[in-house]
Amino acid sequence: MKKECVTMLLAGGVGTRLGLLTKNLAKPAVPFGGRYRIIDFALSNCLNSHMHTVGVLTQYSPLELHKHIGVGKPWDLDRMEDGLTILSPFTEKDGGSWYLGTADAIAKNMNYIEGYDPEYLIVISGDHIYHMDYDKLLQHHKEKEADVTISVVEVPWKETSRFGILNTTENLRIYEFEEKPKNAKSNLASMGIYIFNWKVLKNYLVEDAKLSSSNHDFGQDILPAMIGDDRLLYAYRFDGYWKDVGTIESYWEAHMDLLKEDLSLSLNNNDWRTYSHDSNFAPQLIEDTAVIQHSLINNGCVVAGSLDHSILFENVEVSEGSVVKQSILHPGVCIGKNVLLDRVIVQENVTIPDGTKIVASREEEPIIVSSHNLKAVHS
Amino acid sequence: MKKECVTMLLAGGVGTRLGLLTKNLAKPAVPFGGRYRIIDFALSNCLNSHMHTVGVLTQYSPLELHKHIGVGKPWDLDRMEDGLTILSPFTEKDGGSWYLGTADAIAKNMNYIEGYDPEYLIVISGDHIYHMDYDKLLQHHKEKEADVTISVVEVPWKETSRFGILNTTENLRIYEFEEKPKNAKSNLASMGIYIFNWKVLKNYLVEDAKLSSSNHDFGQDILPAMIGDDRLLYAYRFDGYWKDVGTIESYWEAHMDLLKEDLSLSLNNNDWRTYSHDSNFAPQLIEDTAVIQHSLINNGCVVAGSLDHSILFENVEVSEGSVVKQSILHPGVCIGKNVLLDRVIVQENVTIPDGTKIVASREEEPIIVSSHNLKAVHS
Amino acid sequence: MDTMMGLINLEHEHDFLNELTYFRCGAAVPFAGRFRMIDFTLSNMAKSNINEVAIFTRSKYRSLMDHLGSGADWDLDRRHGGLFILPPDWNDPTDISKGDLSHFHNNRDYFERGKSDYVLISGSQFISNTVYHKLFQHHLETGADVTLLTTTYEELHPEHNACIKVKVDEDGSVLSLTNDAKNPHVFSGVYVLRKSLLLELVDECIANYSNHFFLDGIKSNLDRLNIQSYHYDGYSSIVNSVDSYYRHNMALLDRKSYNSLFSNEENVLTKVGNQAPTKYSGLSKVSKSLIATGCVIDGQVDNSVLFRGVNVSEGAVVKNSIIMQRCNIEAGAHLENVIMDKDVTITKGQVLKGAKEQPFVIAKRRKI
Amino acid sequence: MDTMMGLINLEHEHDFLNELTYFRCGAAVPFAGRFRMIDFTLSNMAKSNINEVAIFTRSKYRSLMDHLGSGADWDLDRRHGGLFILPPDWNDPTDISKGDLSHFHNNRDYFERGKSDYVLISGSQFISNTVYHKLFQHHLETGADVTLLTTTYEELHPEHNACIKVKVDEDGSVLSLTNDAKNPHVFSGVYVLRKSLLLELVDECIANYSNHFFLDGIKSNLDRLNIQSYHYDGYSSIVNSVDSYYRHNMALLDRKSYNSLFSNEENVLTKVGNQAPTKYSGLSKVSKSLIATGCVIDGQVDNSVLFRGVNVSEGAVVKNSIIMQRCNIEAGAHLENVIMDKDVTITKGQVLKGAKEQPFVIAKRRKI
Repeated sequence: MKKECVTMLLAGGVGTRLGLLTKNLAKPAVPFGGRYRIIDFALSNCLNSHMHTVGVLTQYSPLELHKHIGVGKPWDLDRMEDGLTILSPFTEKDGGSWYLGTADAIAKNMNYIEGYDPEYLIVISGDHIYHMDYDKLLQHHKEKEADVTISVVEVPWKETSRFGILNTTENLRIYEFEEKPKNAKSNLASMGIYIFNWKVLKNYLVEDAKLSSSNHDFGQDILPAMIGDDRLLYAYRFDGYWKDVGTIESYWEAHMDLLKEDLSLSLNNNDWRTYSHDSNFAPQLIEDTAVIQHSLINNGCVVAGSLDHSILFENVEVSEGSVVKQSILHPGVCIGKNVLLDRVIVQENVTIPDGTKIVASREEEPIIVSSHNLKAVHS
Repeated sequence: MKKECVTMLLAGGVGTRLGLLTKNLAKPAVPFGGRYRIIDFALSNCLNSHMHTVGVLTQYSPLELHKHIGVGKPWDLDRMEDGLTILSPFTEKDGGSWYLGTADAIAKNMNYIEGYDPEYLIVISGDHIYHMDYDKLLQHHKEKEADVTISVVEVPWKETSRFGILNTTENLRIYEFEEKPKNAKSNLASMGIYIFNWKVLKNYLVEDAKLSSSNHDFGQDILPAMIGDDRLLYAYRFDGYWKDVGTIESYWEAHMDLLKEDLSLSLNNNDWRTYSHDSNFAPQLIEDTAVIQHSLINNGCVVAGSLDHSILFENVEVSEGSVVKQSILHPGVCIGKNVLLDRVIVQENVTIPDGTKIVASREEEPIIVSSHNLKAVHS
Repeated sequence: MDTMMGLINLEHEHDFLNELTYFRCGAAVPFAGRFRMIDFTLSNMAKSNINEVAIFTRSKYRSLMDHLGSGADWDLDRRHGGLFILPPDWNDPTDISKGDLSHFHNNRDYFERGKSDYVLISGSQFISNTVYHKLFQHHLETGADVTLLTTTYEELHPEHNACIKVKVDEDGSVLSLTNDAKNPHVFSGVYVLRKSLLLELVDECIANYSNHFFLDGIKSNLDRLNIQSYHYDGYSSIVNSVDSYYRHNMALLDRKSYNSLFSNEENVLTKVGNQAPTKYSGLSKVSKSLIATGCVIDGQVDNSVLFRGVNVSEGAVVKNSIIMQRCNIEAGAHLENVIMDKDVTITKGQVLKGAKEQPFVIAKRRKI
Repeated sequence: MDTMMGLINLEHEHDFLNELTYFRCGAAVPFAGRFRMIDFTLSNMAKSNINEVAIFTRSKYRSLMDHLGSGADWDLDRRHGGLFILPPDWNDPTDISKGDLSHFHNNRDYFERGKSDYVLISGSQFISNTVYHKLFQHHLETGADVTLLTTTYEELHPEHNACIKVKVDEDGSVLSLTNDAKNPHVFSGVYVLRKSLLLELVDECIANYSNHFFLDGIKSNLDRLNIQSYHYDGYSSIVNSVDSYYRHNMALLDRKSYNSLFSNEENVLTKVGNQAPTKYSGLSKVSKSLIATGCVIDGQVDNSVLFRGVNVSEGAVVKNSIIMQRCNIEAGAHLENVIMDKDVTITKGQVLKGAKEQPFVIAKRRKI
């Protein structure tokens, strides 16, 4: 069945810079914002942008991710004819191999894509927090009659060395791609969101697969090759809600930002809803003794202690006498009595015993607490 | 969420003895019976037996299979909390590896199973055509208080050397497992359907994973080890509808058998429906010139020629003047004018040009026609 | 992206198929071997990127609900949007609306919650297999207030009498909507308009005690609305009587018509039945027939339509007939020019014969 | 494997919640911060391996249909089985059945097509979070004709007056079913029986012009049927009046009750709302309250239940109240002992105060 546009969501990332958060978890499955996982934003974008043919490429520790996605119900991607398909590595008569780079992952699933005979291929990543209408990007791509359109965001000049930077002419035609440049000529960073004319991309993927020297990566191999051939690559300037949560520090900061935001413009935006799996916990119970300021609390929580500048995911308990400040408590966390937490991220289902004190100073990176390092981090 | 019983469906088989039929297709995805694929029988058994937590293990050429299964809608396995999960190989922090044997495939997905904390694990294969109530098997397992129950079927003595044979005492306790014995002591063949007490199996899987000499296979390694330890293994005698379609000859014969059967007892059994994906083709159109005897025809077919002892899958066309005998035409096959086919299996979407003649004599194996070998097989 | 929401308005489709509509509305009547009338409209909508479809129905909608279920077979079992069958369960004591306006009035929230700015409205009597992309494109490009899907029938039949005929100028602007018996340019009942305009016209109609949205809200405002016609060239038929029902089923036995309606790239979506392929025995003699799955044919079938699970026993003859689901034709029975509803058993040797001009209609679950 | 099909019979549950049931049936009234009354029964069924659930409803079922949708949130959006809301769309001229018997009569096909041999019947007024496995096991083991789920309330309240009280012998066999005001052993309205017996009793009732299946078909046959009681020990409440509605919402603010109803291994399933977590600002002052997601709290909330998306502005005070979805409490407003239906706006500085014994009920979509 023909589809104009197929979307490939890269969700195999290891997310090394998130440390303990991604020890047994693909980065797209990391919890965010009190009730979501990172991938929810990309999937909700698909639903809201009417992109219904979505291949999700997974490879690294996908169990939790697969469980969360399920058959795609929250995003209305449980469809008969297209919808969501999880694309993991597989074998053929002549053996099999793992996905080597982003381009390789797409190349290995060429049959899936060809089954829909699309004009356009959208490649997105499940790694960022953003609200984006991919359909607008597609319309822009069509208007420019481009071979490739890359979504970009302006980043502060001092941070350009952390990003893939696109150098463009005034009308946003891309003439150079620099991966993490020391002296950037532009502050337009690639968001890792591409639209390709599928027929054009296909040829490059086939050629790239033959090169043993290639990393089979879009940023490092495919895009430079296309630029080298004078293909029409355009940047699409995005200025909506976008958060990078690639490091522990930025992950924590993004949460603190949420407390300042008007949520009706971000997570609770009625025109651009963010959908997620829901475990049907009861409403939160706030007890007599609770003192809550500047916090976000999800269903199933029971709070008897004090919260300040904290985010509680579902089914968290904070017992009497405890004080939780500037902290993020993942689903199922249980905080005993007279605990003090400050600048701490507690991982799923960890129980913090009575009287525990964990404090990260303002200069330190926030502390991630798992059931294994609990004793080590107790101050 | 706890489940009493988790079902693991092995669907990664290469199915080498089916030759061209499995060239680019996992065996469970091979078409059968005019509208089904082989795996439909196992999946329908799950639905009919109230087994709702099903992991489908795929590895070899899974694209067509995944597309067919989709999110599991035809089998009501598109559920929120459990339902169908496709389990392909994946990587972890220390790299990844492919499924090596049947037991290894289960062992690598231990986390998935443990997520449901089951008492029992049912392992079934997507390779056979049968109607079986796994719940009855489970009840039997519980009554016997067995560690393992293996479903067996009586096979003709002369064929015992093709099967895994179970030697049992009179009360069906298994004391020996022989893989394809030359001189069998029993004609009870394993159907590759096992129920394990999960806790017991788990230990064997962990131990087996450490053995570099092991093939990590249930029949070759796990079961013999359990028998060696005097575990309670029982055979469960199955005498319902069961077809083995492991070779081209048996695949063809099974289809010819269908023409003799009362379908209301097999494929059309109202008490045990077989569900499949449906592409919504229009009803078949039988034209003026058609002559149809002893045949099975699915939706979307247009028949103007003659059929005898043939099976037409969906969307097949047989043009005027053509004669199709003892043949199986897979979905989308188009037979031109004045074609003669006898004992032929034509693969999906192959077009047979006007005037083609392909005949396999009674002594030969039926001929499989693909778009590549079309010229070679023309007599 | 501009999108449409769908509305299938059954309010003005009365019990037009005699015995076949005693217990079900016309939209739920089986058609063409494996479908129901409504499948054509609904599947056109589903394939046109329409994610929200409402059905206005007054009565006899139970078998429609059974057939449609959660909408899964049309990929309309959505958590956001999806299929809404809206029976008349209204409790507003201040409600003065009449006819189909009371549906519009009492289901206003359906339109208000919907995410689309445009509404595509249709009945169930226009049988076609298409997508409405071009109609919608035309509507957007011409900037029309309302765009009607129209078609031209070379030969006019009695069923077209009940249709509204359209006169257009060279640009496709509608000049008049009449009942002119000789005009072959027929309005299909399918039209698209902006949601905000729809709601505005609904309010006007209610204020004027009108009872027919299209006639009173659109046709009567022909002078002040910009109404365009989009001409559909594909195969279609209008089914609004037993005569037209019989004729248009039979028409599909012709390969050309069959191909025109079905051999599109897109299939018509319907409820999946999970029947085995149809089985022909050594005694079967079948020609020029449309046959669904799950049948077992030992007898003779000629120029007929057989729905799912029909048995034709040895020596039985079925000719020029429409036989619905699970009918059982026992040995030696002879049927000619018959329309037989579901679950009928014709006993051994029974002979039933209607006329081509007036087929013999047999209500469901009989044993004769 | 023996399995049950489910039936939620709303026929005899009248508009028992005053303003809250003007436009919706009691089963659809919001309860406990994020649920509707029916969620408790329906989710108990869904978790008890019941794959087919029918709902008998006479009127005001539109918001119930909206809430339940395709049943996906209860994992009941099945192709085989699933959820069936059965409104009264009946066209059988020979039908003489009355009361809930007309539902049974006209929906006979639901029972006949169902794959289960047993039927579990319930209303929506018994609030509990459990699975019915043990009840069913008990039914099978005792070989009873009918097994009633019963429970004992230490303190009897007015809501128990409307309940049937049960007297049993030491084996749990039911000796009498009466309205004895002093008997604390209460029938929950949940019972199970064999499908074939159900259909038999239905036929008898209809033949006798009865209009209440339980009273006429079961209670009246106490002498010839083997009726067992299965005693449920878990937390439960009966909600059949504004008074009991208010009291049992408030009861959940007590940690012990909250844990008893919710902190089971299994959560109560309901429609998913996709709201962000609730946001507390630097000005919020909240204690002893049950609060759903999507709220923004800048004011004071004390001893209250807040449903999804409620705004409490700076300086506003909400005390001993139940505030439903999307209500907006503007700055400085003061509410005490109030039950406020959906989408109400309380303007700046407004003061509303009911009594604990008689809370002030405000109908939906008002602006005060």
